[in-house]
Amino acid sequence: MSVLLESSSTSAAMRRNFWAGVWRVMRRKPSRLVGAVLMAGFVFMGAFGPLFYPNPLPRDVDQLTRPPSWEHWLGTDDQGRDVVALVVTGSRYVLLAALVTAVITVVLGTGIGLFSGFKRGRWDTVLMRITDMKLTIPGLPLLLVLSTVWKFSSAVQMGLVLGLLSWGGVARAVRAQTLSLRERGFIEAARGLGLSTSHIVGRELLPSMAPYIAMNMLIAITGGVYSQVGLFFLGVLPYESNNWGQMLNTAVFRSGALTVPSALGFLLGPLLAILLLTLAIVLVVDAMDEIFNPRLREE
Amino acid sequence: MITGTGVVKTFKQRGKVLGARDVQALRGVDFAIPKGGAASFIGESGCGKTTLGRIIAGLETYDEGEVAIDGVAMSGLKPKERQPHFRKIQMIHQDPYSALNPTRTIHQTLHAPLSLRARQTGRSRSWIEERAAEVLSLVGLDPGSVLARYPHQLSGGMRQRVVIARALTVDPEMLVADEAVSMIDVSLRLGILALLKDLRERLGVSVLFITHDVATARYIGDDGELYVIYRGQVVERGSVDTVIADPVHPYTQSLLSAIPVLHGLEQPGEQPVVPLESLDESRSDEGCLFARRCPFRADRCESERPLLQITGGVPQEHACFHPERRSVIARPLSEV
Amino acid sequence: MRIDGLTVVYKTTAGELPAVRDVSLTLEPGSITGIVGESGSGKSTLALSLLNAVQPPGRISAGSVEIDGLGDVVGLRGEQLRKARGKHIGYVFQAAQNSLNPLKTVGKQLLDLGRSHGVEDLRGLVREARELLGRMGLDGARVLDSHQHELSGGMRQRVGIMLALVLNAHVVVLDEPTTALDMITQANILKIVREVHAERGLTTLVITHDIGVVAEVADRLAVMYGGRLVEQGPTREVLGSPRHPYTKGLIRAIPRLVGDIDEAQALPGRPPTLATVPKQGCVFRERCALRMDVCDDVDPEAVLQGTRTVACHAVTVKEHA
Amino acid sequence: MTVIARRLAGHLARGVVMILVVATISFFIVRSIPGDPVAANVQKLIEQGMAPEAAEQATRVLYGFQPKGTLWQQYVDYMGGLLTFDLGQSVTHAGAPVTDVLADAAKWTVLPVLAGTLLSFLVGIVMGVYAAIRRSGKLGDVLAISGSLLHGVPQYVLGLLLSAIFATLIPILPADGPVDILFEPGFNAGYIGSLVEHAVLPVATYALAAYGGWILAMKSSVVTVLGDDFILAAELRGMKRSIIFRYIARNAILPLFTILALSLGLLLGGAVFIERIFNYPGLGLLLIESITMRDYALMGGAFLLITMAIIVANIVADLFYSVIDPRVRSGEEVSA
Amino acid sequence: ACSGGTTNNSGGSGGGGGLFTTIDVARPGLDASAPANPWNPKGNAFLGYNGMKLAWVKNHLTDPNQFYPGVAANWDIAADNSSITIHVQPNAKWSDGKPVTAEDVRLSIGLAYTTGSTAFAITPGAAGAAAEVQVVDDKTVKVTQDMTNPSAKFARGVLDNWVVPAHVWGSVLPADFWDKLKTSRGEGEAADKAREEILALGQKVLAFAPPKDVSAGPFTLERVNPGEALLVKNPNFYNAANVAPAQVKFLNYSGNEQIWNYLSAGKLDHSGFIAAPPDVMNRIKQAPGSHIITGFSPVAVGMAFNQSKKPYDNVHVRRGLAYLIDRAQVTKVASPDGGTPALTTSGIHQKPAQEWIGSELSSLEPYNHDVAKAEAEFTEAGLKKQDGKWTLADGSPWKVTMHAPAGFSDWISAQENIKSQLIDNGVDAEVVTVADYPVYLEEIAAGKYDVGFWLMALGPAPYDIYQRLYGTSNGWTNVAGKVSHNAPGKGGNWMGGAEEIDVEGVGKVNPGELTAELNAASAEEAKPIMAKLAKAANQDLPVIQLWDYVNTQFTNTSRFTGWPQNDSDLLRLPAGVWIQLGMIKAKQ
Ligand SMILES: Nc1ncnc2c1ncn2[C@@H]1O[C@H](COP(=O)(O)OP(=O)(O)OP(=O)(O)O)[C@@H](O)[C@H]1O
Ligand SMILES: Nc1ncnc2c1ncn2[C@@H]1O[C@H](COP(=O)(O)OP(=O)(O)OP(=O)(O)O)[C@@H](O)[C@H]1O
Ligand SMILES: [Mg+2]
Ligand SMILES: [Mg+2]
Repeated sequence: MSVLLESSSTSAAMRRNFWAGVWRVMRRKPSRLVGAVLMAGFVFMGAFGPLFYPNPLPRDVDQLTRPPSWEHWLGTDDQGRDVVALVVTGSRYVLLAALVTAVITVVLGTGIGLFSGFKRGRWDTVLMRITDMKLTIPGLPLLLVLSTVWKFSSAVQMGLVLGLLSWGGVARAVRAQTLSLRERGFIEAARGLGLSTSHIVGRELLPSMAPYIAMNMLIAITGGVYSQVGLFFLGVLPYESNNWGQMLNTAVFRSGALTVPSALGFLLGPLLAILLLTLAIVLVVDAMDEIFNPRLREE
Repeated sequence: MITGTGVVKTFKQRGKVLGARDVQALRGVDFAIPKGGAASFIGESGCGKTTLGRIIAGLETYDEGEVAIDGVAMSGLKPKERQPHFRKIQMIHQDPYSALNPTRTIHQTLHAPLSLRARQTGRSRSWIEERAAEVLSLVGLDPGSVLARYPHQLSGGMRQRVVIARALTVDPEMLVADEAVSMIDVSLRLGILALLKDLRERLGVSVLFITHDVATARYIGDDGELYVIYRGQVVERGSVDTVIADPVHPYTQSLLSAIPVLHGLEQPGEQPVVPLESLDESRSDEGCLFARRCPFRADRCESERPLLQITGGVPQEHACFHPERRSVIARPLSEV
Repeated sequence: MRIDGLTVVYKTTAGELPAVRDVSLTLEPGSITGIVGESGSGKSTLALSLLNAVQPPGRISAGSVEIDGLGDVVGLRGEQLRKARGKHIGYVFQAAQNSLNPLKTVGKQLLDLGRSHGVEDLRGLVREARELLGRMGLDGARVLDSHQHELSGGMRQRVGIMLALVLNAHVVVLDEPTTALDMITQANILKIVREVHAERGLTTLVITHDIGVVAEVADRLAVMYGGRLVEQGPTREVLGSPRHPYTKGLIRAIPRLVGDIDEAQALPGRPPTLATVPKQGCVFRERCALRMDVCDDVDPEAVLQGTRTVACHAVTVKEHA
Repeated sequence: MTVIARRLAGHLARGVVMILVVATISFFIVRSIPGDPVAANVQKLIEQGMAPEAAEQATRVLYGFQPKGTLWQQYVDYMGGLLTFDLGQSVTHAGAPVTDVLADAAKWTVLPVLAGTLLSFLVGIVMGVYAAIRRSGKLGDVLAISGSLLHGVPQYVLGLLLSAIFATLIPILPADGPVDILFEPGFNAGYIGSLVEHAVLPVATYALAAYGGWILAMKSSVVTVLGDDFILAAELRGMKRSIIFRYIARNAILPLFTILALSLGLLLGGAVFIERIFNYPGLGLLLIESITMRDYALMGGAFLLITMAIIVANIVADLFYSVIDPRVRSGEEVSA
Repeated sequence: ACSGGTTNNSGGSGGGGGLFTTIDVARPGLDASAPANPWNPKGNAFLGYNGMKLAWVKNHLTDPNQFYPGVAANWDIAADNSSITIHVQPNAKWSDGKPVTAEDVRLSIGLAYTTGSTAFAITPGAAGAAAEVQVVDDKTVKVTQDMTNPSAKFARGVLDNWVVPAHVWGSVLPADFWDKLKTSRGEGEAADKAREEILALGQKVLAFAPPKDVSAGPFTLERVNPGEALLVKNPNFYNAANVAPAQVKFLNYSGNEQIWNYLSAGKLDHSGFIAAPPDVMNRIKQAPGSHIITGFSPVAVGMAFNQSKKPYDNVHVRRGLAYLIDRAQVTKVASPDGGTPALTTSGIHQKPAQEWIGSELSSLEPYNHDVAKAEAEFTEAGLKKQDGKWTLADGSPWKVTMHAPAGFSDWISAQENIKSQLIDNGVDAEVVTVADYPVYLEEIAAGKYDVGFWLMALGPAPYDIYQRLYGTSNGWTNVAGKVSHNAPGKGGNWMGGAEEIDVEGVGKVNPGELTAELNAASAEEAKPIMAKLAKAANQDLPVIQLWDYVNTQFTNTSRFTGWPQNDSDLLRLPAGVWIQLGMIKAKQ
């Protein structure tokens, strides 16, 4: 009985320990804290940013495409709107689409990788051939060609398509991980003990891959941001009145940001946003490995 | 409880269409381990010990022959149907590091098979916890201090005990210990061996011991059988003490001769057999598999393969045309 | 070779912890000394410090390693140190399986070695290597032409030994020379070690966790525990009548081929890790049957008793009584 | 050698299947693009002041070489053409064969990509070694984080930043195409100089974008090799630093060569952004143009060519690996 | 084709010499492999340089039949437009020295038939088509119009055609071509077959590659690289003495930014119109020698409605929107240098509007920005304002969804601005783009959009101007001079306006029929019709005219002078014509 009591209290303690460990990991390098704060900032921006501004954004037709000033820290766009406001309100579409991309990428990739690595045999061969093929077809050109057929009419749809195109790498990596974990004694032991497949996959395999999957998720988010912003920048997607990529496109191809300096602020806004997002994710990924590894977490 | 006849296993090099070289891991092995009995497999690295152990534990399929558990032939069954039979046979892996999931506490590790069992037999939750503590105590661990820990917080010996405890959660009838102590510190090794012996005596589980350290084979008990395996074939088989004391197959003899002598405590055997180098590249499958390395080979050995049988007036089975007892093992100084 | 008061520490999150503490040992010229110890007892660290090659975060914090004709290795730096390695001290690696560059043939690596040590007569070096390999039962020419992956474990180990000896080093350190080899190969390698040692008049140090290996080849035996040398002396004597309780326990824990198996007993407790080694007092006291109060505070000194040195309060007390 | 030949055969077979699949995909995608170029052109001509009837006729003439027959028939024709490297004719390029148009554009892509990749490869590798050696220090951290950042940031961000800084803010480098228009093409100093000057920014972008990846890959590769026993063994044998460095370098770079070949293939596809930003008339720009102009044949051709480049890169990478790694050469499976 | 060997600014003969650098704004991406074939859309025949037409259309504000001489030195147009007699330049020669003859003209007309041309159409019943081509003498050709469906623009249709040398191109047309053409004019199967054959010939013509460029223009094509096309002076050109540049380089480019850079670096002697943001424009102006000429561009853009969709069927809604949208602001944001805000909606570009309808112009409703009036109109239309938002009469939400093709950045920018303006005033709005212009045109014609932008006022021919508002897109088709009306949603009628409009002060009119009348009307006859149509368009508002385009040309006076003045009709012709007319002089 005492064992019973102890084990239920240990799970709470374990949870506490986990967060204490996370804090230890974060503290070890201050840069990781910066990453976490930036990350939280982006989440906040995507979720609540647009609420801070009126719709439509105020515009000043006497201030079209102006360089940075006190009033407008990053200048104004070709409609006379504040670039900072545009970056903040535009983040929702970008981040939402990236999130959808990441979720689909990771769910599909993990699912296929797990299935393939766990089942092995014929299914594995077929799935991996398909994955290889997918990986061989260059993503961006395919997206470009697809963008002519598909109507990317919302952030969710955008994310869906990007997600459907990017699970290959995750699938292959997860499969490799599954295969190597399969060889580890504990999976074999679980099978020998007669534990169900769902237990093995859900409780033994997945948690072991959690850091890996989480890391892939973050990387998929950046991937999602990059591709959609890139496509908007190239101008092959339908116009969005408020989107980082659209800003880049307008800044460069309409406002001449690469010809005259007056539109540089307009160009820099989304670029800075992307740089900061990348930095945030790089720093958080750096911490991720240690957070999920019970050994490193405790040290 | 488990018997095998003519078990053959060939590994096909997958993915290579042309020039694939098949590995003959097992070439027709017979074995029989009775309920509560014991056996150990010894042999050089790569001779097929692990493969055979895995087949016995139901973790590997075989190509030819038959394995039967309690008289039920396995080859006729579907994988699903085989499982309950094989659950009676639990494997203890060589490497206790990888045999435990690093992300799960010992409690979680034991809980999973126990709750499955509780569900099957309709037992309560508290039974699970009690049983977890019980199996840990059985393997000589203090449940209170171990349950909440992660594997990396335990020493190698403790980990191996946890692995054994986990196997015990399903009330196995047989344990297959594949080099279960080779990665454990010398001073702790004996503890694990004694535990296995103890479990066999107290719980009546059969033990299959796979090792290349012949001396540890003695720990399964003097009623146990020793199988000497060479290149996928059993070359000598008999009771542990007989085979160690009076080996007749030159291969067994060279294995035993190779065991270092503890000078100061022991003195070398009188007729050590040092085999020729293992020039294994030119693997010829003609005749006796050991012939090329055998110091006693004759013409017949090159062309004909000896079968495992009892001949030459020795008590153990052997696969050699010239069985001859030789005193190869070191003897304690005190005996001399 | 004289090792005196050698201490090696590793820097960890818990500060600098000693993996080898105050070890003194003399290797007689022409003898084979064996060091046994369990995993983590500091054997490899000791072996590396003989070449002043402890890898960061470790460092030699005290002591000296005097080698005849070379001086204190601990004081050597840079080129001097490099030249000493290989030429004066040969080192056969733990897991020598992997001590070869997978991309180069053995012969090329041999030439690299020769060039590193300014050997003029590279042809002669190759001839010498071929002879050595032949001596160890290998086809020298074929082996020199092979890549690592084309050789079996036993062959690689022999190549390792050849590379340690080919420059005529007179001190050879073998760290776990037979681990991961099967018994028959192990027996062969040990035989070769013994023969080459005798032929070349080497001073050899064999490090292993397997008492059997030491018993088979060594003249002298040293037992390590928790970074300390707890007992040393002639092999037969130490094995025949161990004095230190750890040595005793260790020998009793060896499963034997003959005799009553129940005589064999495991040591209670478990070996310490770097973090759990007691900071002061006897390192073995937690598992010791002869533990006394003094063991908690005072580190037992290694006391010379005839041909042997033992570091144990209980033994010293008994001796003096 | 037979191992290599066998691998090559396997790769080629897979490559051909791949190309067929991609060709099929691109065929069907391209055919399902909305927008009837014929109808659109009529409107355009009318807007330009042509009488509607005349516009209709002119358009029909212009698009006379539009695909004919059922979709299936078109597919068969397309695939048949593929066999003879006939990818059809480009509408926007006045009926010039797609292959010619592609070949023309390819040089503007291949050369900068090659230069940028090699540059970043060399610099990245040196810095990677440095980052590996200093991995526990501040400098190593900075190198690693900046490497990750550069690796993470998409090409266009770098391209735009470079262009904004060096072509707009401090206009010291041109970013307006592949060469200064006023120079007479040919082998003269002015023209060549202008070519080089215009290549600086795009090449720098390629290099910068890839550099992060190299530094990371090299760092982890070096760290792995540094941990390999043979390096320590070489040190203990007293090998010269320069020789040890060569050992490390060669073993660490080996796996990177594979990535190098692959990335060359991938970069051809990724050139889209950089070519758009720097107005380089290469394959990427061609692809975008063909898409905006609805030039079916050209679009499919460009897509196919880019994919083909990747397939070829894959094959080259693998063969290269087999040639320089003795383990692969002798047929051993190496997990890279 | 690589060794030119010529260097910059090397001296030449004629009017001073030197290298003239320019770009072809209509054609990004030069194609080195394309032939010097004017019919080929990528062909390296540069209008006015090595590509010659019979004459150069002046694009006079009101008269479509005014030209500058080209291969034709002069021409006589019959009073009733029934025929035109062309007199070839008496001393015109091809660059290979052979004289330019009437036979060349006739062959070129034959080629025009195969590729499609306004006057030389084989479609039965086409307006303003030629009936007969007659070689009068060596230097004279007479072309007569098919008077069943005559057009006032007949002469324009004839003269606006390429002329190529018969001795190079002769083989392209089969010997029986003219017979075939005759057959094709008839009816029945034989005619259909003949037309098919002629069309097939067209493809041959398009693909034809003369082995060497033989030009009657001031220049001949020397070579084309991927980066540029080099043309050298044709000494045989009839006005060669007055042609200043010795060489002309057409530079390749792939994006507007490139041209901006060229211009701000002063690298181009001339560039046609390209859109540029104000700051870029300023920068270009600052380049040494840089000069900008502006003039009339016969196009305007309007916001067009699909009147089959609610609430745009209600004229008050359209008027309300017209009052609501501040056109000056839209133009300032979207096209500050390339357009002027439309003063009102007349359907005519404001420059020629004065000429066409004179004083009537001032009587049109200007639809000045006036929120109160807009609200009054909305209210009259039955729209409701709830919580500051306008809804449809039945209370359902109203959102103005504007469409534009991707890449038309000025349109998108304008729509974005309109969107903001509308939302500011309680009208919900959004901007949607379509992949590209072809899809846009296809979908707008299929009636898929509520609101879109529409090019209009395509001058100078009056019929062309109004057929944009009251032509096919609004239901009226003009086949063989017969006007018929399609119901909304049928036959390309996506505007879906009423067939008859009760115009204040005029009465009921059928604007489509009025428009068709313009086809054959003389300028004087056209004026009253135009006035009626302007009133109709102003009152009924099928489109809200937003801005009139301005033709902006970039020149550089550092090397050449003699450029046209602002508002010159030459601005609507390529600079090659300016050069061949002898205007451009090398700077001394
Ligand atoms: N999954 C596999 N695929 C291919 N070959 C295999 C596989 N497993 C084992 N083998 C081969 O079968 C033979 C027997 O292997 P097995 O592992 O049973 O030997 P072992 O006696 O257990 O050796 P060790 O003492 O080294 O553990 C070896 O040659 C091995 O290489
Ligand atoms: N790089 C390191 N950093 C920190 N501690 C280390 C490091 N290398 C070794 N140690 C510690 O030093 C102690 C001695 O290690 P060493 O490798 O010498 O042991 P060993 O006796 O050779 O063991 P084994 O038999 O496992 O090879 C161990 O406790 C080990 O954990
Ligand atoms: Mg095994
Ligand atoms: Mg060691």
